[in-house]
Amino acid sequence: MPRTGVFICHCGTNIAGTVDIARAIDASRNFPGVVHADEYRYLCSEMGQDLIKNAINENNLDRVVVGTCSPRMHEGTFRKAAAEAGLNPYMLEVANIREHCSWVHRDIEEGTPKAIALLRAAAAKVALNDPLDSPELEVEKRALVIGGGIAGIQAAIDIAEAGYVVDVVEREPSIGGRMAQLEKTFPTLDCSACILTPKMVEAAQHPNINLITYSEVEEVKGFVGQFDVKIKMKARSIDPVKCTGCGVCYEKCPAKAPSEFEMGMTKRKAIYVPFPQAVPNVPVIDRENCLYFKKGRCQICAKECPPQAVDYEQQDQIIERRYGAIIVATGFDQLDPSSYGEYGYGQHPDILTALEFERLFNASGPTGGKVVRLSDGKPPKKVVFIQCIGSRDKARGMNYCSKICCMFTAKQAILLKEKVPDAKSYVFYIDVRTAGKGYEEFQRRAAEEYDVAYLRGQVGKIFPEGDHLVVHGVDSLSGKVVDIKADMVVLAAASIARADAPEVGRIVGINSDSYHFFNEAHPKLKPVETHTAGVFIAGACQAPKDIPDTVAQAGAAAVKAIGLLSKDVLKGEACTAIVNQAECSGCLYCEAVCPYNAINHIEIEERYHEEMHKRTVAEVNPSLCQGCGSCSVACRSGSINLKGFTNEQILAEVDAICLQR
Amino acid sequence: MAERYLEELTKIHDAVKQDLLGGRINLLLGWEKGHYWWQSRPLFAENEQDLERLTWDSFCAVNLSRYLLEELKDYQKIGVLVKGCDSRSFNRLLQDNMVARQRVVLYGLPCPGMLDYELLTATAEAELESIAEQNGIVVLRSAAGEKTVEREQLLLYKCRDCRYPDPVVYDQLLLAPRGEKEAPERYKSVTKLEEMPADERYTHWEKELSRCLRCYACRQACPYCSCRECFVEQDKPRWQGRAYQESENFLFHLVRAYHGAGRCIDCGECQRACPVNIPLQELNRKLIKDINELYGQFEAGLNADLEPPLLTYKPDDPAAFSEK
Amino acid sequence: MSTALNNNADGWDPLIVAFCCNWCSYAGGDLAGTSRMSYPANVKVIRVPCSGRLNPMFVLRAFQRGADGVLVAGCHPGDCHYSTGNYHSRRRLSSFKRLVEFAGFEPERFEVRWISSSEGDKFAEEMEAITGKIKALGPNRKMRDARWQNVT
Amino acid sequence: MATSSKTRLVEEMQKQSGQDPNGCFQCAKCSAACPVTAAMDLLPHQVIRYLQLGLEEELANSKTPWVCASCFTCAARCPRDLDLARMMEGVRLVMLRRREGNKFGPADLTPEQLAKLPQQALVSGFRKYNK
Repeated sequence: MPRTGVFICHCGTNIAGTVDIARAIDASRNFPGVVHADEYRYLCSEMGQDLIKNAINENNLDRVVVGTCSPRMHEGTFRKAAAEAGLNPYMLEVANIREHCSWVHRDIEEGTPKAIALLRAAAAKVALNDPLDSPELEVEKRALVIGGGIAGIQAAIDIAEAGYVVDVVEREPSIGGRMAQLEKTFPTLDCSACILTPKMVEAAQHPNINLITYSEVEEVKGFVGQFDVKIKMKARSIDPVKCTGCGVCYEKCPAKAPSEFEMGMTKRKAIYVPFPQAVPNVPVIDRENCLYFKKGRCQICAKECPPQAVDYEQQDQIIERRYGAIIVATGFDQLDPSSYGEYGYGQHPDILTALEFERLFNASGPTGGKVVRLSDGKPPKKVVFIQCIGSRDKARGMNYCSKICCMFTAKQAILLKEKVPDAKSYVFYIDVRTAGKGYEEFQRRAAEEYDVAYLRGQVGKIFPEGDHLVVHGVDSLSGKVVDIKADMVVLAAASIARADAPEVGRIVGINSDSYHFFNEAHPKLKPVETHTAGVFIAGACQAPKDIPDTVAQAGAAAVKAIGLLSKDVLKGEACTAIVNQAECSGCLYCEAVCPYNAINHIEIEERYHEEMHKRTVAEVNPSLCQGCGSCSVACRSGSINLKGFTNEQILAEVDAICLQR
Repeated sequence: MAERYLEELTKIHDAVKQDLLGGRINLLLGWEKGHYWWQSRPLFAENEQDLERLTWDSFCAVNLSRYLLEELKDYQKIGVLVKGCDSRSFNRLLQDNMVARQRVVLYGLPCPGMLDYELLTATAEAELESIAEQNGIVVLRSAAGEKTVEREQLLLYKCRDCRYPDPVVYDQLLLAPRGEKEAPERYKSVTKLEEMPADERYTHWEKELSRCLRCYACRQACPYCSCRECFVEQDKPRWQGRAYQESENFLFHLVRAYHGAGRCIDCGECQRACPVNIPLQELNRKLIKDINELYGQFEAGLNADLEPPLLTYKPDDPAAFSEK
Repeated sequence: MSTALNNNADGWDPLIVAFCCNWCSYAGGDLAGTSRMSYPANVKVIRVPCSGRLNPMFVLRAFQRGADGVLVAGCHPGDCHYSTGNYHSRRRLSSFKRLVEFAGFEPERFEVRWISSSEGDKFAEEMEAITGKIKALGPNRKMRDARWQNVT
Repeated sequence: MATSSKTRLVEEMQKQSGQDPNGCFQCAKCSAACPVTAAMDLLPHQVIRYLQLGLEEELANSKTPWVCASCFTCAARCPRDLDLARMMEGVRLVMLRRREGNKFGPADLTPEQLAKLPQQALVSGFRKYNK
């Protein structure tokens, strides 16, 4: 039989004004299992807590009900007090007789019976309470950052500065990501490389940062504090210790392939660094295009390499490491506009995507920094920019706004004017969106100082006519159809999730929205957390965003990771789900509804007809379970229950509230 | 005696005999004649001798897939004869992880619909001696003479609005497929009940459920009732009161039906098994109808890879509450 | 109705059980209190972590034991503390609500509301509204366990 | 749903075409894609704008719905998945019915005419001239 003590707080007159405390105490004495009842003016005060502690000891109480303010207010206080008196803190229940009773009901006659009902329900529940423990788990003090773009670099530097070791896994041979491809950044027109390269170097030289480039994460197991990760290091064919980065190898290499970094607009060698400022400055051999790997002959690079760093025998390697926290910063792709037949992308060399056009400004780009037409090498005098290619397009593209195009278009139009002073830009737009510090001013400068003509409307057709491209569009504000004889067309193609984002999400265990951007745990309050504890997201893998937002988010993700790593052990949720495996039939509906991947299945052995049989049942990982209880409802036989809110407890509360009015 | 589909039976017999003797299966779940000529009960055939009792006629209504739950504990590999509904039951069990696909060989039998003995006698208006079937016509023979009735008129309730007479999953299809059917009257009774005022509807169910003996035959026959311990028998917590009274009868039947929400394949075995003829299928069909209306067309058991609607959601799902 | 109940409609005051999720609706109830709003004492709240924890069997139990109305309140869809709990409960409780109505319950007897932690006013209004609706309907006798009829 | 402020013309057009003009955000892609804008007094996107604003009279006086060739290029290009060609047809139907009313019905035709005229012509005629 339980030995329950009931303690009712007056809260000055806050409760006592509307609840007849004496009547409530009398009623409480008659609840099943209640052996002691007392009252106090302010139960949350030190004296009040002492009253509870003493009563626990004097009356040998094994569970406690407090009739006080909301459990959201002082449940923690009273649990601590109970624990100090030697009880398990979860052997206490709160009857909310202030916010849910005395404050919302008018008088003693209304408030008293309701308070008694709430106290009776709490007493009925506490009679079924079991001692609970929060699971404890050790934290591996090392972080993994997936993706070496500006988001990953920033997050890694922040974590490293806080004193924790961090590994950055980058798929490409160099870190830098999309930002490395940019010439200038809006709205300040900073040179992108000038602000990014120092960060790349800092990341490379930081004693707490390990760059693992040309590598991919293959498997993530475990959970917050203890993720066990397999990383595949693709064979680079170069010994990075010996390599000095002199570049002789790629100067001499005879085999060529389209350069990924230059969006295929120019060629690189089969042995290459993607761009001059690459970090690490160690080439890779692209084995698909290397003559030696293809035909078994050549080996010029090996012969020419002064420190003899080329190693054709190198194999892919698997690194297995444990991490406490993971930051996913895998970035974005640009939509391929060739499916939009009306723009003729891919059919004419002077119809470019914005990212391709960006490369024309870069001194190491395909044109050596000269803004010229790829068709005839002449500088373009009329350039038409078209916005929302595949953005805001629910019929053929993405329903969302890509957020950055209005700004990078203004930037490119300004840069164009600076490189080709007699050039004229036209921008076809639907709406100009410039929310951001200094953004509106920047876009207005493009229109007012750089003579960029903004046409509100869209383009229906582009076709070549002689040397030109005729852009047939409409200016909806004047209501006129316009034909512009352009020299070049730049398409602001939508920013989209990486093609392999679903795969990355599956490996890491985070979910995505319908566009395959990773989902944050809460759209407002948990913008960098995910539903998997210990995994955070940063940058454009979450949604299209510009560099300032990306860097801010990376910092936020880093802080969350640092907060996690700074703990030696993690205290998990005590009220977690638990499976009665003898009853579980193994249908795993619980697994299907769990938002935290906290439910797995295991095989157990059972004796049946003198033989051992294997059977699948569900199992909860209490470190991952957050205690929502959705699984317990998906289970028809009640074989999975939620500690602290068990089926028995809730039914007992229902009974207690209903039985007597 | 009822007419046996001799030609079809021979085909079935030959196919399963080969597998049973050849060791591809250790047990065949089929049907054999029961005590009366109008009963066909499950057959558990381990050998050639057992197989001689195999039957296939218009009374093979019993859903055999459900028996896998027990038999798989004793036999490594089991062959099952499956009609359309039995095959969808099998998918139900498969999706609920109750059976291992590789341990079961399914012999598909496109089904003409099974006959309802009570309906036969009621139509004959005398004690039946035998029936004969030809081309969709049934000849009822009784002391009162012969009576000829269209076969469609004599089907079991569960077969009348069957949409999938053909097995949807099988290893071997033994008979010619019959194709999908329309079931325009499937929700007729549900709609009729929906149109009643609430109190009248309650009185209707009060009357129907008052007959319930709580024998749980509906549960035993049901392919979605596969829990190791049903809520009605649990003590901790005691969901279901033991008392034999209206309140508890309602609780049982509402929860039984609710546990099939998005999972019930509408095979009607619950209702067929009910000894007091409670129209249980209407409760199940109500849930199917609503889920289809609210969350899109879904037929449980058609495809074991499609998640049951109550295990998933869409962010913009509609709701049935007075506030949307 | 075959079950005659002792409590006549004169001295009758409805009992309404409200299951509230801890993070939104229960907190909304707290805010109603902090803001000193008022609503009828007929409503008694049971705290659950999430509306996704709400097993329909809890609702039926309340009706069996004499509740005249049952309300489930959770976070607005999209705002669930556990991200997907109320999406699941929306489907579960929608089909369940239709089922209990099919069994003969008046639609007002069982309702679901989305109330955020900032909607103290909505919490109070909804409690007022459901109490009014249940009062208009009268005592619930459907599915009520005959053995509890003498309870005062 | 908020109560609709749509005019009769728009409501009827919407009933006929199944297209809601409020889905349009006026990017004017339809106008850019349309091959017959040269012959129009209102550009296609302006027709939708007028529908959004309920400018019935102005629409009634416009040539555009009658110039529309129903080539469906606008529908193929629309990023909002709207079918302007259907809307145009809806506008034409509503206008015709208003203007012509119950001009003639099956009873106005002789059995010989009914037998002789192609079915398509009959259906199309009744759609336009019989409410």
